[in-house]
Amino acid sequence: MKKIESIIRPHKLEELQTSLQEAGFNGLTVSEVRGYGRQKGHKEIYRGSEYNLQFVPKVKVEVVCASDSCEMAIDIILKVCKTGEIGDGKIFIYQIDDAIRIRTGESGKDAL
Amino acid sequence: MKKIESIIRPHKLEELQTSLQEAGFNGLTVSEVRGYGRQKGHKEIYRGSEYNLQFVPKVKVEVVCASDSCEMAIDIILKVCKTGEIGDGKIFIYQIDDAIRIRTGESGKDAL
Amino acid sequence: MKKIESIIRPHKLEELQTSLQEAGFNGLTVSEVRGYGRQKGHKEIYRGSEYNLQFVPKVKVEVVCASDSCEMAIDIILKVCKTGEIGDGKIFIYQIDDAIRIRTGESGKDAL
Amino acid sequence: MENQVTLDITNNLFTINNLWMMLATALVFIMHLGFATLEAGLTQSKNTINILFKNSVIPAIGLLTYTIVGFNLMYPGESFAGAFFGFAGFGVSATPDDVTNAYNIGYTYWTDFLFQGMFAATAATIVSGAVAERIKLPSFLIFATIFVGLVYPIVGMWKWGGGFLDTLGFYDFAGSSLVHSVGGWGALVGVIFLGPRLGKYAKGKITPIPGHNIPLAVIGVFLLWLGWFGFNGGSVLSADPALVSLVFVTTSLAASAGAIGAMTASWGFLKKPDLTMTLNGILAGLVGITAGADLMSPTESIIIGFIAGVIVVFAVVLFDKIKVDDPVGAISVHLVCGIFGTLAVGIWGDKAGLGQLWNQLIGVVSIGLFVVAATSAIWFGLKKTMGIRVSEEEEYEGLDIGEHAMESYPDFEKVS
Amino acid sequence: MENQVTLDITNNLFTINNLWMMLATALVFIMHLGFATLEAGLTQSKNTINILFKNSVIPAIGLLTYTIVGFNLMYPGESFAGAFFGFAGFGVSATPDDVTNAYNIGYTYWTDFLFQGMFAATAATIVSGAVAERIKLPSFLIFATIFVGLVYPIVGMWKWGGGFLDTLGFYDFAGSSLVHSVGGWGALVGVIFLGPRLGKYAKGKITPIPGHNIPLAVIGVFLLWLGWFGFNGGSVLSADPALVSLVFVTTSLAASAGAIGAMTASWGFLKKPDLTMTLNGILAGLVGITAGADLMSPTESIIIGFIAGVIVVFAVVLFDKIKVDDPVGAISVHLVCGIFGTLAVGIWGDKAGLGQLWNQLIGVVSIGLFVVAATSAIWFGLKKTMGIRVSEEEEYEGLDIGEHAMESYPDFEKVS
Amino acid sequence: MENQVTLDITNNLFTINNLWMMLATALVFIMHLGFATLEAGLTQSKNTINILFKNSVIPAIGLLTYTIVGFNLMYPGESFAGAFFGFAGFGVSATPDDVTNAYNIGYTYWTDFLFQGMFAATAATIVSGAVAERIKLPSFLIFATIFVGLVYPIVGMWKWGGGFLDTLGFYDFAGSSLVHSVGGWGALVGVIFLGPRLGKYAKGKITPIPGHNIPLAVIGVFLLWLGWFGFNGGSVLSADPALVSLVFVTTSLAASAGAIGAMTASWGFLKKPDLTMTLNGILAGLVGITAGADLMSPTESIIIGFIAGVIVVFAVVLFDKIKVDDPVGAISVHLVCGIFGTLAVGIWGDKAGLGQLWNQLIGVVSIGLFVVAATSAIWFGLKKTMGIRVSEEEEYEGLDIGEHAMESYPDFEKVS
Ligand SMILES: Nc1ncnc2c1ncn2[C@@H]1O[C@H](COP(=O)(O)OP(=O)(O)O)[C@@H](O)[C@H]1O
Ligand SMILES: Nc1ncnc2c1ncn2[C@@H]1O[C@H](COP(=O)(O)OP(=O)(O)O)[C@@H](O)[C@H]1O
Ligand SMILES: Nc1ncnc2c1ncn2[C@@H]1O[C@H](COP(=O)(O)OP(=O)(O)O)[C@@H](O)[C@H]1O
Repeated sequence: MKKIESIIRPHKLEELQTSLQEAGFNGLTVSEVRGYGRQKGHKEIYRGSEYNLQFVPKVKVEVVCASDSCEMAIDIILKVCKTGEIGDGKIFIYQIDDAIRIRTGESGKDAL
Repeated sequence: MKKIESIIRPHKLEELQTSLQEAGFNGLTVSEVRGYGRQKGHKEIYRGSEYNLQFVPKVKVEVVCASDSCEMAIDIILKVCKTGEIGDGKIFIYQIDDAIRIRTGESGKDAL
Repeated sequence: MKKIESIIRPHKLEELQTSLQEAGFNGLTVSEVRGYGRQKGHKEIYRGSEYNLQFVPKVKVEVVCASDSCEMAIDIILKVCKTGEIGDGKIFIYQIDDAIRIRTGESGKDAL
Repeated sequence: MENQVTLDITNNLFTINNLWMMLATALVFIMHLGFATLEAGLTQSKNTINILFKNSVIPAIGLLTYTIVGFNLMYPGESFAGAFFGFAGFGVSATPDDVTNAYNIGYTYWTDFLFQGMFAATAATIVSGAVAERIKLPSFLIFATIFVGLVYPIVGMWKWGGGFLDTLGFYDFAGSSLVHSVGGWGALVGVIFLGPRLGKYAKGKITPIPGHNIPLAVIGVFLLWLGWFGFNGGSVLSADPALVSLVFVTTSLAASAGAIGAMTASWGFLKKPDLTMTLNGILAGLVGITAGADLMSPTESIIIGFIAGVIVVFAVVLFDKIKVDDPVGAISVHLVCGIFGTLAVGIWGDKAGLGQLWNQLIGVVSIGLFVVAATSAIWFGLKKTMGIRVSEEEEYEGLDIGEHAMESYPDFEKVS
Repeated sequence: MENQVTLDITNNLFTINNLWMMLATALVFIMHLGFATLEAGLTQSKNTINILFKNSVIPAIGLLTYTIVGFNLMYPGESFAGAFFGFAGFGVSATPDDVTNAYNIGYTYWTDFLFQGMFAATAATIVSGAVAERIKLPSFLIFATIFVGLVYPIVGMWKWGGGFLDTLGFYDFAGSSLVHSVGGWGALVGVIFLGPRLGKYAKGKITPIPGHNIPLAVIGVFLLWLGWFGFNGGSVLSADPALVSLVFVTTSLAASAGAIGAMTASWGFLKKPDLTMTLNGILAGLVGITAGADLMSPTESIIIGFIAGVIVVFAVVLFDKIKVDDPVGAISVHLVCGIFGTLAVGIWGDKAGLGQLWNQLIGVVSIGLFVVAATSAIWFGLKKTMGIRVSEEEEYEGLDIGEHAMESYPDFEKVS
Repeated sequence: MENQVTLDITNNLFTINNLWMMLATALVFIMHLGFATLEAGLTQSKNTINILFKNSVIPAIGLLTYTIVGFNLMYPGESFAGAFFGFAGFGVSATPDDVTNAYNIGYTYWTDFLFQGMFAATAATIVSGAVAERIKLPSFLIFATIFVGLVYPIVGMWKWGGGFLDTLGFYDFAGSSLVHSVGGWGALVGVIFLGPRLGKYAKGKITPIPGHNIPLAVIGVFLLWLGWFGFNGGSVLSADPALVSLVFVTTSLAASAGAIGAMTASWGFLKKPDLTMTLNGILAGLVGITAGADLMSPTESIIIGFIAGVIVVFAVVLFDKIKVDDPVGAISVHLVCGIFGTLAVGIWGDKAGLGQLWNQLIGVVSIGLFVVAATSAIWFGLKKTMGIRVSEEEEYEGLDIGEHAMESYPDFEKVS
């Protein structure tokens, strides 16, 4: 079982969720984050003083899936979230020991 | 050492924290997330147009603990957060390489 | 490849980001969290009733880096974020399977 | 010629007075925004749409029911002097004389109607805050309609409409009892019928449920203070310089002393200077002075305001102790300080005296009995028929989703 | 002596009237804050600085252009009676007589100028909301300057400046057409030139883009209602007790009925009581009554308000259907209900009649034609030269960063 | 009979005038909400409770100290004409004559007191913003009490109380110096005693600390502009149509030009149209016109407003350069533009001339010296005894937790 954590542009979220859902990924968890990377953020100006707002608003999408469907999820993410401009984001892949559905106590693949 | 990450219903947070604390889990980290799963979110209506608000507010609770107390934490989470209704959430379990306490530089179990 | 996840005091974020950047860590992701630990939060008072606000505002900083530069990142975090007072936070280290840059599809070290 | 001069002079005075009364109407109107933001600020963000919805339609409901029956229930005319009940027929309309000083030297018929109509709606708004975060929207709207359409004007008639309390010598200048206690009793009964919010008194301890946006609450309290210039100042019913300016002073000093009283009490007894208590203290001072705003000296208004400010702090704590869950402190502010203010007329100021105190007490008790009975009947009826409380699940999720399928701060999922 | 008495009496009346007109000016001023918060509340947080910036400089632009040309375009004097266009020269200045009742029994020259100037700026504000979240700041500022400096006063002159519509018998008491429709047409044309926001009508369906802060929107609507007391009440142009108090009543009842109308329509047809629709309903009622606020009975004003409240709900839905993307509903409120209100003068109230209805129709059409033509020319010119729409990237990121390099709620990165 | 007529006419005028003065009082009152929201908006969310608390009790403190000593220090009566100091005894009370036009044709004793009392509190509010986010609450409250209770009225007496500056020929219509500079000097001295916020000037560069809620700041500025109609318009001390309407015009045009001036300066020199600067520009225009609002033509008021708007932008930048950390720009707006506005009376308008300019300069300098000396003494005393600055840890965590044990937007942990 793996967790695919992607940091994406916020306005891609809706499309990504729909695409994943259509492909049969029936669960995901989303959070608001700020990222710093090659995309350097903006020079913001406040009352005459410039400052670098290093952090760009991003959305983190976490999908836990069986190891074998992992590839497919990644493909979808790459397809939907790629604009080709700096700042498209990253995908990080982790190994997961186990998943449990709180409602039923099921674990492993059945919990997803 | 393991990290137990649970996605739960927001109103269960307080009780969960108290229960974990009583059981000797002295640290945890919480964040606001939105989830999508079997629980499908609401039809929201804005100015005459319906839309599916796919995402339901959830709370993510992360507890890092020694591998042997892991089971206990999971039991507590299951007990406290289970209502039996769709949307109770998930528990994901990860392996962790190491934990360090910034204040002292201690690492491993001592850092928790 | 590893992910270094640190829970730090919010006001240390800017300095940490600058220090990491100077040391060549060109990417990180930040999120707002609330923590519970030895630092017990505050007795807050609302309309005459005291309550323990168990959770203290913290910032979570995630840096994914090659396993060999991991040590360096940890040293920087320890140096910058340590005040010696309870509540300085933790560093958790995870193994990561892979990282992919969405923009290019590059993976592994090249994606960072 | 001389007659013409006298007429013109009188007309000028009429125009001035009426201008002030219209402005007072506008000031009372803005109190509705004050209530809306205060109540929204002191409750949770998941119930914000709901509370704002209620406060946005209450003025509409209030003015429309007042048009249809309220005004003529409250001011049925002289033939009902000394009575318990009167009614002058449905709807409002004015004869040509009604818009001249033949109607009244202070205002036209239309001004009269609108000023009183704006007052009426405030009584329902008071209830709205106390029952927030758990009441079903349709039930509340029905309650509010009956409350401002019938209960409020019937009680109002007893004093301002020339009814039996007026004959008796009961005094309530601008409504410590007739408006604030009436609203407060309705709120208390509502809260008892509804029960506390989930989790508030769970496991034998009080778990505070903090308001989600304190700046909104501050906006609300300042707007209420502003509106009170019209509420009390307009109750002079003319622009009389001596009286209106005195009322402005007593009102402001009582509000100021209320702030200091609540600050002192919360800092002293509850350990920290609690902003929400201080805000309640301002309102407490305002409610406290309302019954006698034209009777008090500056010093007396400071005393009344200060005591009201202290009272409100202990009242809030006390109601929590006895598990009466009032998210915004409406009962403490409007009921408790409304009663205090009414009695204060017998203790301080130009009318002070045991006889007056006795009259005030009769007023307090008779109003209390009637409003408790009437609102119990309404709440009971609603509970038995459509139900008054949302489901447990809806309460956890928030009434914004449950009742309105909307969110007040929905930016998260639309981060795009 | 007798002359002195008459003079003094007249002067007193003049002072009262002028006082009211100045206060009405202040009330119309606060409408700008109402528009600012309403529009900010109903749009996304990433565009908040931008929309607030526009609304903060519009009153400034409005008053300054009105000083330079607007006032003298709109009120060119009697020599242009019945005309389509007139101009009395640049700048404003008053002779000694202009500040006495020799100018007008209702107000001084200065009051006249400022009251009308405050009105002028509201027309541009209406546009601001409709074109929000995608328009380039400099282009909007240029549009607004030309719009309030030239378009608005030219149209205004047709009726209030004694121009041809006035001669014709067209009636528009406080500006259902002259202010609201003018702004509404400008908004409609702007939206058509700009196109919808990205993603709003993507993939053949309507994707709502909810406003980010509904409490702000509520504050806005209540302040607008408050301001409308000055907008309509001040349009009496004196403190006449009979007329101003009637106008207060019709205005408030129409607003109330608008709220109920929109609540009913949204609850009935759209399944849930939509707060933003109810807020639009209040405004719809206000816009609807504005043309005939001095002509209607309470019942008629309730009818007009209720219909306007229902209309606005369906108008919002309809404009969405035809992909006219108006984030705040400005076109539905100000254009559609402005037209309805103008026609209502021919249907209900003291002037009702086919002849009047025909005159109203002529007014609606001629104003519509002119404003559409004029604003099309401006938008076209701007589009061809500096461009009117921000880049796709900027739209996704938000105009706050793109146009202002600022954020409205920047606390995240400064959590320290 | 004739006497009666004259009397009645005079009484009518008195009633009108007094009505306006009471309304002006209400308008000045609402400025306190303006200050509260402006200051809360321009500071960080972790200090919001604290700043709102200060702004909520300042009006209370101001009115109460003004009751006890302030009013009689500021208006000690004719026996102190030309003096530096006078006192007419503790408390306020009115003889029967004091509430008739025997007191003054413009207002009653009570109106006089309340209008002046509302003014007084604004001076302390100005300080509140500049010292925000790091000052200890009890120390600030003590400072504010002494400042409004003693410092402000003593200086006010010099001119408005008939003291030596009045005799000299110094002119300050509504308080560019007497209110705004006094507050501004107090703020400057406070900031110097306190030092900058942690991190603001760390490592040799300026790190902006953005305000957390810009919509709140916009609400604040519009309410201040609204209130200024009462602040300046009320300073006519009657409803005189010619003068009050002129003052309304000059005030509004200066505010408008201030907005454009600051917009231009920030866009031109700082590269982006900065909303917070534009808001400061509106206030700068208002402060700038205040000393001579009754003396200027529209053109002159536009010039003064525009210059003030430009000045404020550079003043903000300059103060940052010299490490005077003023989170809301209070010193730039109130002190710098207050001085500019005072001097402007000698440069433009009916009183322009070298002699007048010299008098204005004497006023500016003497007021500056006294307020700097007095507030230095207070701040020094507080620093030595109870301390004025919160601990470093508290500053990082926020004063809301440290001073009040509350949060302004606490919804996170109560997500339930
Ligand atoms: N080493 C890293 N660790 C964690 N997050 C990272 C790392 N590098 C980049 N990110 C995240 O990915 C986002 C996009 O990265 P960026 O370098 O700006 O663009 P790109 O991926 O197109 O090169 C960043 O804003 C940040 O949130
Ligand atoms: N595959 C997944 N990956 C990540 N998070 C998930 C996944 N499936 C579900 N979740 C999270 O768990 C929450 C609850 O899941 P849901 O399917 O609605 O209910 P249940 O767990 O009772 O079947 C979701 O809202 C989402 O946050
Ligand atoms: N076991 C844990 N699992 C997850 N997060 C933890 C754990 N223990 C502590 N934390 C996080 O680290 C923060 C600091 O820990 P705390 O015990 O207060 O101080 P210190 O690390 O100095 O001993 C907490 O607020 C919490 O966010």
